[in-house]
Amino acid sequence: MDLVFGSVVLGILSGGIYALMAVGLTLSFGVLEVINIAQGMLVLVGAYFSFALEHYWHIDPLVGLLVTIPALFLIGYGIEWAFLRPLRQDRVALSILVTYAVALVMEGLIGLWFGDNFVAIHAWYVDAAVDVFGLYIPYIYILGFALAIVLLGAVYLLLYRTKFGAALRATVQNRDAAVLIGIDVQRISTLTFAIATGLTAAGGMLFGATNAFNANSMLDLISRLLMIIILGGMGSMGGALIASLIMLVSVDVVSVVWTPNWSTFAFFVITVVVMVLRPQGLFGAPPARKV
Amino acid sequence: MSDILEIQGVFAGYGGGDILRGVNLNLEPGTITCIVGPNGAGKSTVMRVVSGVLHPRRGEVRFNGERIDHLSPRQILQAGIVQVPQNRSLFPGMTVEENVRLGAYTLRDRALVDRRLAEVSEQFPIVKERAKDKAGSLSGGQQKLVEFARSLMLDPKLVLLDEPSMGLEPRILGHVFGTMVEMSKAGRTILLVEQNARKGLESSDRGVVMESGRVLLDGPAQGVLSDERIGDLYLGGHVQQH
Amino acid sequence: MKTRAALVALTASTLLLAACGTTTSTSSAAKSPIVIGVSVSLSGDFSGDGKAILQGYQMWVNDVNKQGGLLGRKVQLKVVDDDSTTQQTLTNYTTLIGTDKVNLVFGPFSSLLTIPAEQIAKRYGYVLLGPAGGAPNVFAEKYKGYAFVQPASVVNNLLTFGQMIDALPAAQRPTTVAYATSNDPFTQPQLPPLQAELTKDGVKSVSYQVFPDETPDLTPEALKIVHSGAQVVVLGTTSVPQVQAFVQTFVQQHYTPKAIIATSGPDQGSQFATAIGAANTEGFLVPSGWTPTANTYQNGKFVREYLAKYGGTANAIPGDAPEAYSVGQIMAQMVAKTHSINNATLIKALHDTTFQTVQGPMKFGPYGAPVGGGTFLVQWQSGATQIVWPTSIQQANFEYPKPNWK
Amino acid sequence: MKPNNMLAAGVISLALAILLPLTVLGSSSAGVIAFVVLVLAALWAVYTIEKRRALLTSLIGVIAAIAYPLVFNSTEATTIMFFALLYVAIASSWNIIGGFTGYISLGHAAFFGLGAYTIALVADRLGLSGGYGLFAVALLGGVAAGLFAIPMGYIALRLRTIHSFVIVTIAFLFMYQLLAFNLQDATNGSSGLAVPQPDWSGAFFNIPFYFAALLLAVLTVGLAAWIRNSRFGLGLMAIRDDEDKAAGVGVDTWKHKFTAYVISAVPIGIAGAIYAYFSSYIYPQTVFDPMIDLTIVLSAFLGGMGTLLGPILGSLVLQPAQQLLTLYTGAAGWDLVLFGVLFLVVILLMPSGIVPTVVERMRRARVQEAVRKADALSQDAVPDAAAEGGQG
Repeated sequence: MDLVFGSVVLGILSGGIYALMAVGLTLSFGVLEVINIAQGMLVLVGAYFSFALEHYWHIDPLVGLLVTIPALFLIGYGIEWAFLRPLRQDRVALSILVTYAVALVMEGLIGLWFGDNFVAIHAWYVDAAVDVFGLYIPYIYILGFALAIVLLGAVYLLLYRTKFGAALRATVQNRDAAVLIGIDVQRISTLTFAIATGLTAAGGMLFGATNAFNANSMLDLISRLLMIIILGGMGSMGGALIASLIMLVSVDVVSVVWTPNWSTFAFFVITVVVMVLRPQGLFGAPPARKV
Repeated sequence: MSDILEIQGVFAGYGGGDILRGVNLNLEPGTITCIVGPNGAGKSTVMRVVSGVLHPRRGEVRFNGERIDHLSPRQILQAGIVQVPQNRSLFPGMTVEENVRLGAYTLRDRALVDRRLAEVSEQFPIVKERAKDKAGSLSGGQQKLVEFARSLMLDPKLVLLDEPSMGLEPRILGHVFGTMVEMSKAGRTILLVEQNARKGLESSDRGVVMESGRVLLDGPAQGVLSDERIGDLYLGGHVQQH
Repeated sequence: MKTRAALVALTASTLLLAACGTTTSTSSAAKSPIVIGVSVSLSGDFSGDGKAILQGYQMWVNDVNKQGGLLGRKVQLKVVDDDSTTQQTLTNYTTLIGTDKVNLVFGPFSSLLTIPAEQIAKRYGYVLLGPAGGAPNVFAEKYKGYAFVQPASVVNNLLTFGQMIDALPAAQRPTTVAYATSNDPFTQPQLPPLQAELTKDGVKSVSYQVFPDETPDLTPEALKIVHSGAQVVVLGTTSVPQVQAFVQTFVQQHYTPKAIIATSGPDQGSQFATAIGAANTEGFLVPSGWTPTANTYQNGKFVREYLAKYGGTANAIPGDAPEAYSVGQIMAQMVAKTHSINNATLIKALHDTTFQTVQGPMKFGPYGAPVGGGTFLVQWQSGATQIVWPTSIQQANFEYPKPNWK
Repeated sequence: MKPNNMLAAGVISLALAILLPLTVLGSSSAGVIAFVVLVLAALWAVYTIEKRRALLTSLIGVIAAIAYPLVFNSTEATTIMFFALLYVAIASSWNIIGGFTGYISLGHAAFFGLGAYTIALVADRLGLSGGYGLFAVALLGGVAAGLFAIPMGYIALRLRTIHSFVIVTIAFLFMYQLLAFNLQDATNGSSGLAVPQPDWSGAFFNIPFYFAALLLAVLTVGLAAWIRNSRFGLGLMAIRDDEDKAAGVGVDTWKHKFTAYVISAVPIGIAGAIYAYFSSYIYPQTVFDPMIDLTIVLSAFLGGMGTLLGPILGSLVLQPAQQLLTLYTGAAGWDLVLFGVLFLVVILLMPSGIVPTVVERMRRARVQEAVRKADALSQDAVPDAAAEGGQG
């Protein structure tokens, strides 16, 4: 097995998993103009749901998605309705605070419910792996990547092949004009946030199957996701996917060829350099709207 | 009553303060009415009140005799009023055709939408010529025409045009205003707000002068144009600026 | 807007009520009890260990009160949460000592938080017994009133592993070893002494990595070890998920070293087994100061009472609890010896005595580093932990080489 | 009596009603609460009665703050207020860029950490021992923060959208934290650095730190007030309102933003150094801590962003509330939930923060009163008071 080859392959596969977590964040930014600090926590909520289903009722995590995705959809719906919709001015700034507070409440409740012990999601496909040129690729990574492609593909179709998608994209590009042509921006916002949160359930399950976690893992996760969506271009779904791959591959490769200590730093440098050369990110639209 | 739109004693504003302070205005069907006035007079706010983006604190707005001042933008759109806002209002990342189709967002009948699209494309050739291009790649004047085209997708009775000349090169202004006159001839009522007062009034039937949230003068466009006080205050200076 | 605000207000008040309902109030039954101030992590990153430490303290208080308390006075704990932050730890110990005027204090979890606690204790001249503050920088503070209540200071933690490897028959002795450690003050200092010893014994280092403690995904680090093909793996881990991350990749890549040891994680009982899978625990080594079966002072009683109170199995008892219990045992012995709860008097008594604890006998150097003692090695065998080294207290033979992952 | 006077009187009597029983109880946490309520009531009352008496208000606030450790001399009370005052300085300083221009930085903790590492490294390399002299070294922390802010501001402010700015500042913070971990030779890595202990101790220990924090807070608030009332400040506010228009009327927006960014770094650097001296030991993750940023933003928002009083008020409420909440409910595990819920309630009820919300309410009441009076006079004419209100 070649070490660099291995880390590139695994980086790409786990990049897909991160994309699933980041897409929700970038979508809700694009449509609602909010930075959802609670996204990291929502990933963990999704992970805990899958864990609970598997641990207490022995429901396979993949099958469990049929329950956890709708559950997180509803949670997202509720969060938007209760906390984001009332925000009128300073949406970006206020959303940081509101969603952080929401994340704290969820962290506290999960801590009370599940305790602080680290848990991990188990399934036969988590530990088993297939041999590819001497590198064993775990099924969970292949599965996660496939799931990411399927779900992101579904979102793509929703965005580009439906009337709802057209309205959503219109809202992203010009919110005021969208109102004037009769788009119910509020309804679009709520549904987008709910869909984004629902997707996060899948990201959470995969995160939980590839890492051990507890409720405190939130802050680290959200900082990574934020870097991903800004590198990809905020609001851009394809950008989130590509940036996830760049992040995971660059971190993994720097870790093996140099040292893990500097790998995250290298990614930060890449992000900052890209931002300086191209402030809208790799795939972001140039800032048409006023800031 | 024969007036298509009646605004009576409207007070409206943001965050507790009023910008409109007792506006009265009636529009006759099939005419072009142009509102002029200094910055902050409340011209655009009148537009927002009519299109339902802003609800008046006091007063009434009637459309074809029906109260509409409590309706949502969507309901007002369905009633037959369309606004073309002053800033660029196309969705730059979507194609011209997608943009125009979105003008009929509130319609569920697909066949009707296709039919309207065909009509509008005929009226505005650019819609057909650049159908698959991103709207953001069009020039300012072209974008304005596409916005007009989009606004006609619902076959509106009343079109609100908020400063269509803004940001456009002088040489294409004639084309834009000509298009507006054609729309009016097709039987649509038009309410126009124009910073370029002379140009706006020249293409209009009626002129309305606003100041400090109230209507100061209301009469035939030619009369307003030739009114000395108004000329000094709002026309001369602005024409030179442009 | 109004409905929303009302809903939120309703939720808030419900939560408030619930919080009030769950707050436990400590009743002061006896006259003038001895109050011991404790600041531990009940929330935040260290809350798992913090809560286990609190269990140990509370068990000791129960035991000592059953025997009539200290100097005839009942003992009472005053517990505050440090939220796993140094800032709150500063506030907490300042409050406990300066404002609440508690008679004695016990230490928090981790070297990170022990230093601020040590600062405050030093400022007021309080004796501070730390169940989990053994990093070199804690001793570098040079406070005579501090003691680290574990059998070996951090730098010596892994040395017994070196001795055990050295003791293997020459034919079986491994030739290569891979190291990976978190950049944590608790783990990082443990590896260099072991590396020096193993190198001296002819075991070659084929990989040495330091990774940031916050990294959740350790796949590349694990791949690098797999790639090195080392026969022995030494992991400087601070938590269960770090061990889990390595093991997951090892399992997936079908790589089984002959021996694997981790500084922290395998000592977390059932939590460890849940995270890496019960079958995969087989053969895992961890340096430890305590096991439930060790024949040390009051250990049997401790284990019985722990299981009676918190349930579970003996192997599931987290190592923090007996460490905290030992803190209490030492305090009791110092008080009994000096007939005083005066901190200045107690500090003098800290240095010239050997104390008996559930972790075995203990003695401290001038700035609180344990002297003479050493850790022993514990190995997971058939789902239970067994002492495999030193041979004098051995419960089972060292299982070597480690069997394949399941 | 005019309605705003009545409100002020109401606030004062409420404050007294809470204050008196608490002081009788005499517990030190009650002291903290009492102090906060007292200062807020004083600030508030004078502020709402007559804006022009701002100087008098500040004087009352400062005198109360000086008297505080003499009245409530328990170490708990002074420790908590030390942190609160430190955050008054930090949040007020952050407000110069975050509040005045609307560029929300979530990376100012980088300057806190730079200040902390500066004092630790300078003391270590020069072999300094603890004493009052180290407070002078703390000033170097501010200098270092200012110097580092120059390239950082240059890069971050090139991003014309606020969300990109926000996230890049977060990236900076994590980069510094990683540097502090990784540059072992200079920073001692994850083992952290010791700062020499002060040569005073015991019950007196907190007092010099308390007054250092107070002095820093007063100077920083003064600096912010001065900027706010200057032409420079006017330019900053214009940027917050509409950057394009500001540029249109001739404000050199780049120079304004950049200067504000660099200035705002300095007091935070000093605060970081004072903190390091107070706590005697620093780690990369405790001084380059994203939680510091969230606390700053929460404080500024709670009080009201862009106002002078807002960050002061927010810090004085939030710091004690957070610490007392953790101290007293943390053991039951409910502190996170309570804190989050309380915060949500405040944001939803007062989305623009306490100060602007109250000012707005009173302004509205005034306008409505004027409208009522005018309506009584004539149906048509509306007095100017309402028109002015519309601009505000």
